[in-house]
Amino acid sequence: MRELTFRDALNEALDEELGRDPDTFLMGEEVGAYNGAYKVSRGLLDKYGPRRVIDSPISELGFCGLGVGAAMAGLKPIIEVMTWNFAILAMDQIVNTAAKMHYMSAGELSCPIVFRGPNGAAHSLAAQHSQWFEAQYAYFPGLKVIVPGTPADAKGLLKSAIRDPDPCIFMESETMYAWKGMVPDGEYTVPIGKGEIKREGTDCTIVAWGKALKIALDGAELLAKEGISVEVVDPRTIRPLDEAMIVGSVQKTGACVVLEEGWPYFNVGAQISDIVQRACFDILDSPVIRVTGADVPMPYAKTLEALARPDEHSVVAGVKTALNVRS
Amino acid sequence: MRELTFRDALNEALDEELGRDPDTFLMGEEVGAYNGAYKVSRGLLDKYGPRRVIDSPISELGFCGLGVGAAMAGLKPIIEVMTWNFAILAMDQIVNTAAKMHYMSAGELSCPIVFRGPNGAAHSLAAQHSQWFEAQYAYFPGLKVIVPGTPADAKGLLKSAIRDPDPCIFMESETMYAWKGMVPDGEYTVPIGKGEIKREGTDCTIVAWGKALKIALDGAELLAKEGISVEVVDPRTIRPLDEAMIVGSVQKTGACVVLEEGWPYFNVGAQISDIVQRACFDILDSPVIRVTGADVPMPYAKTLEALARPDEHSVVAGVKTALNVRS
Amino acid sequence: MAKPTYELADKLDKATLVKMYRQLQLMRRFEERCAQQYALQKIAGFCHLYIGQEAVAVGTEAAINPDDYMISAYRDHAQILGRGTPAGPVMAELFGKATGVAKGKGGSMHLYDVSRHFYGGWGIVGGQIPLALGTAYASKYRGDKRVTVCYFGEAAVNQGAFHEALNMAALWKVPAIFICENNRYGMGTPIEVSSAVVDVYKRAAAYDIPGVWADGMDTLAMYDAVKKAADRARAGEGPTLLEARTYRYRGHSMSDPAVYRTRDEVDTERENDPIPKMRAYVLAKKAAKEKELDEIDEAIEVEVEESIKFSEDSPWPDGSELYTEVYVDPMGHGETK
Amino acid sequence: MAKPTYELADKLDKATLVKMYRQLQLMRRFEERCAQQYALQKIAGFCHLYIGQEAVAVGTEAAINPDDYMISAYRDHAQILGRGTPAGPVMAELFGKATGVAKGKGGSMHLYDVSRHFYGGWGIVGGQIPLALGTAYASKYRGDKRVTVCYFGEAAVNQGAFHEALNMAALWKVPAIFICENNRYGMGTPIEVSSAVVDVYKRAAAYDIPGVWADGMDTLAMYDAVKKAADRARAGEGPTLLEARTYRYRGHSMSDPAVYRTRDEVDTERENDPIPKMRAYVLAKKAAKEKELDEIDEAIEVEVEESIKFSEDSPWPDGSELYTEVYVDPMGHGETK
Ligand SMILES: Cc1ncc(C[n+]2csc(CCOP(=O)(O)OP(=O)(O)O)c2C)c(N)n1
Ligand SMILES: Cc1ncc(C[n+]2csc(CCOP(=O)(O)OP(=O)(O)O)c2C)c(N)n1
Ligand SMILES: [Mg+2]
Ligand SMILES: [Mg+2]
Repeated sequence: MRELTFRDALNEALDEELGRDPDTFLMGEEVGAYNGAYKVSRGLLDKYGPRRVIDSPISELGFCGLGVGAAMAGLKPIIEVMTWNFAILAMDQIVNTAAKMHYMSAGELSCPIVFRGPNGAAHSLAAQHSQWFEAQYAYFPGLKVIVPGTPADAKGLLKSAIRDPDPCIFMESETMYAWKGMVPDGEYTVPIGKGEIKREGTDCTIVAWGKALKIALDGAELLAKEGISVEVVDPRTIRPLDEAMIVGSVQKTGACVVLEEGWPYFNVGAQISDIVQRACFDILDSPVIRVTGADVPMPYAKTLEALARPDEHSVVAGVKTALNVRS
Repeated sequence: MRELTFRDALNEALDEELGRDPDTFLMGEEVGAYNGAYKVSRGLLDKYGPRRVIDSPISELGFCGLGVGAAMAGLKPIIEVMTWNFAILAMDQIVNTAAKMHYMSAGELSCPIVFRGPNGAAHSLAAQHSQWFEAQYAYFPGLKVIVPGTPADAKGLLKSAIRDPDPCIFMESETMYAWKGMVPDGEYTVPIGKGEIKREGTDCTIVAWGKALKIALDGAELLAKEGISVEVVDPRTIRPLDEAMIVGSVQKTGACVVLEEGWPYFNVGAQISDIVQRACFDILDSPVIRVTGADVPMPYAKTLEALARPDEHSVVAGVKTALNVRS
Repeated sequence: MAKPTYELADKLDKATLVKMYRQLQLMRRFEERCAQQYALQKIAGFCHLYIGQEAVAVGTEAAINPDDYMISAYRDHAQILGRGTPAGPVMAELFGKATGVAKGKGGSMHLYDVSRHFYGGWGIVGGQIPLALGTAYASKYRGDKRVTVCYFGEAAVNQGAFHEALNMAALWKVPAIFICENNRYGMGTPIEVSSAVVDVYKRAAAYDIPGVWADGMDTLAMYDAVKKAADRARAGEGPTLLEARTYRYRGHSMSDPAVYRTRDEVDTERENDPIPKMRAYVLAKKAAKEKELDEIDEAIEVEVEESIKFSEDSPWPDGSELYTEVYVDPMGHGETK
Repeated sequence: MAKPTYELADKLDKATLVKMYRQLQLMRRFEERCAQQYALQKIAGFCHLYIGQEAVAVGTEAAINPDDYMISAYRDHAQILGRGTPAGPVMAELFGKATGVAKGKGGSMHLYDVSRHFYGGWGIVGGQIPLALGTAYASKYRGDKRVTVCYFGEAAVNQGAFHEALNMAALWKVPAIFICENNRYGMGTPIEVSSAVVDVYKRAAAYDIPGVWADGMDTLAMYDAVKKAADRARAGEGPTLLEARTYRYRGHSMSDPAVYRTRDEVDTERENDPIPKMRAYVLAKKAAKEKELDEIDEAIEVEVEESIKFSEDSPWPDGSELYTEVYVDPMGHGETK
């Protein structure tokens, strides 16, 4: 085990997979000479050359479509979107083409491609640059949606996504790139579709993924000091979703809070809440509680932005509501 | 009251509002000379001329953006998207620009625009032409999402949407255009954000909107024959959602089924289920049940397509599950 | 009728000329029967006929290699037949039967035959253009000397996808031929109403690639134009934008009565029909006798009739097909890795 | 230094010339302080400086009317100042304060001043181009004789939005001037790496509209070019694609060290700086004396200093602002109707 930043863990995954499979290539804006807008691809152009690491024009629809076509032809493209906010321009190629070709062609075609880049709000980037897209893609059958919360998961899941035969949406975070965590030495992958219990507990389950995982764990710490034992479960992939793990944990704790950094309606948390309320109806002592960001476009001002985001204290409040404990 | 098709009800709304406000104009593919791909704009070019009714190139991102810019300049554009499947190409202008400008500019700008067109699956149109987008847009604060289920609501809500000062997503249905219903005579509007109980009942609430409303009502008929009294509530608008009406009905019936024609995950039904399980936790005798389409891209073959859609029998089964009644 | 001359097509051997005539007839007869079967409700949904445009598909097919990539839009019946896919599985797909090229899951707009390098069959206007950029990019990446032919209509040129794809295709000199089938209408909209530039080939200037036009009602003129573009692409000199000036005799789709154009306009175009033109050339070249061509015509009637019978007799897809082929590895647990 | 001559700018009156000089200085000094305040973490997020490109904004402003529409991307500080919005509220917006032009909700990339017809301030590359088509369309619809100026970078030209918007702008002859500020880089990518055509103005051929280029380092050359395009647009003759060849001295944004270009390259460009050029012209034209210009320079230092003080002293937005202005009519119940 070594301590690595999220950025370096992703960089290792890209490096190893580019080295492993000559059919893989990395394409996106600034991924080459600039070493990546967020430096995730640092050094890869030097190491693999311009055939394998390609700087694209600012043409999201075009180069995402290029990737889909190349995947259809048997290559394994890794397409970096500078952020998922911009990838909206390419959504047609992702949901109308990549997600559907295997089915529409009854297996004649398949689309082994990864679209990856940062998702969610960083800091002071305002409304157009601070959005969450997990649910937007997870909605569509044919896609897989992966949102790692630790450097180790990021590396192992990105390697799995690159090897996966289906189109994978891989969501990172500007803020997390600099975060550190222990990463196994040597070759390993983390399976898509399998969640992990990140902290064991007995009183309440918190479901959280991606950047929110840290908020959940911080909240769990605070609650532990008050004698409340929280289990933090991380689905890691949103589609396919590890429902068994989530339900299993709630069966054990009897209470559930779903944490989400983004907007409160029609999001991932709503789906998880729906699953839990049905699967755990008989054992829940209180309804599933959701902790989310505010239902507003993200404001620029630091003070307002802080009010728009959930933090560990929101988590504490949510868990206490779920447990009917006075705050 | 007169009996009108959905198509004619929409046509009346467009005609009346184009007549009422000279700042409104209708733009889209084939809306003029062709009288609309689905004939919703029949006769409007003749009546209002090419300044008010404009045939656009097949440039969804461009003409939706044109509408947003014109709205920003104070006009009241009505943009027809031939279907919402194609509007994915314009999603950037709708969610990154229209939905956010009022907030980002702290009120300096506003965007009084309507994007309207058919949503969901018609028949035998296969995967790229058979998709549901309510949740995709309702997710974003700044947008209003309207999905009428009757000709009367369609006319009244479209008129409200055209007069509304915010960006409205108005979703119709190819299949429903020919459906008939009673429509009030003379001038009227239906308020955005207010649902309606479409059938009163005592045993179980079914939440349904748009095309699924008819399926819910048909299911309710079948159940009535078995002595099960179902209340069918139609939110009519998905954002803002009339939570009070839905919750009020479930408080009364004690059971809830959410019907949705589209895909089962990360959809509108999940959000409604989440709201109900929390608001009605103490009175629900069984979990919220969801009835949806299959989690697959829509197949072309009639036989497979039939299997992918929920029908009145799926509704009956869903309600019986909610009521713990043997089928 | 004075026999026109063609720089390259005049060098085609007799067998090829006869084969091209045969393809024209097959496409035409096949789709005439599609129209009939649609009326009989054996074919459902959207059904876009190619009738009138066959010279484009046939001239192109003769000018490229069987293993070159071909990608098209929803008006794709004739093009997949041109690749050599048997009529039976194509018709069966339109019927939605299990024996169709996509087991009935794709339908008229979504035909595929990877063994013959036909990659669809796409329904979003302009959406296939970036895909073609991708297959051409793959050829360049592999150095496999294959060329990609991408078909799209003149109205698709107003999609951002066209612009983004052509810029990258030119920038990276990928081996692609972008064939714009300018049949003058996008649904009911004439090109003059939708495009600031009606000479589509002129848009090539924005990407600094060759922009040329050819008579899309003349099979051999198409052959000449595509052959040049293909040679250029194969030689690594990059893409070409080729405008094929053609015409569709029928409405946009089976549900379009096409009242937006005059009977006269259609009749005038019909006089320019590619099939008699090709037939005359074949005879003038002594590539075949009248009688042989008549036999071909009859053989095709039978072939198409059989494709319908085959489709009629084929089973519907099994219900279990609903959930198959959504993913290659559904759980994503990596069993396939 | 031989005084250059300008077809139209040479006719500008002295007051205007002095005002233009003043604007150049204001933009330059304002942004130099932005850089400093960013380093002091008074300004957060992305901050894109315009330093080096001021001739474009100033030449354009002088060539259009105050009530013409102006729409830009995220590199928008100088342009809104050019419209006449006071430095205080602009700087305050960058600070995220309640006194900012958008009450702190928009920030550096999203500046607006409708009273002065500045419509933003947009963050999605190319996204503002269809918006500009829309405001120009509105002018045509109303016959209000206003022109829309749309700014975008040379890399934005590869967005589908550019293509779709220009086709419609040309088709419908809307009164718009599409000004591509070609500063040769999109973030770290030189235009040669991203565009098949490096002479941006040539892309106008795809829409059959005038495509011209002008020296974007020369305020008066910009004036001439924009004036011609504006007159054309106002006369109902349609849009122009104007390539302004310019250069940004700083990195793409405050977080970009710009290691992708040589010190030499930057120094060479700096020698071509628009401010001394304008100063020399003003003096040569005897529009002002050295002393007067020096006084202007000092006045601007004060003005910018005050804008910082104003921002410092301004309150943060009230917490209640979080939920305001999401909708004009939040419940949508039509109370406003
Ligand atoms: C993005 C998108 N917008 C609209 C449609 C609906 N539509 C299908 S075909 C068509 C016309 C296309 O015309 P053209 O590109 O000239 O091709 P043709 O049909 O003439 O072969 C339209 C508007 C679509 N399928 N996709
Ligand atoms: C659609 C989209 N893709 C990517 C980005 C990230 N980005 C912001 S500015 C920029 C470079 C734009 O360059 P150019 O258009 O030349 O304008 P300049 O910054 O040089 O003024 C990029 C890639 C974005 N904001 N939007
Ligand atoms: Mg056409
Ligand atoms: Mg630039």
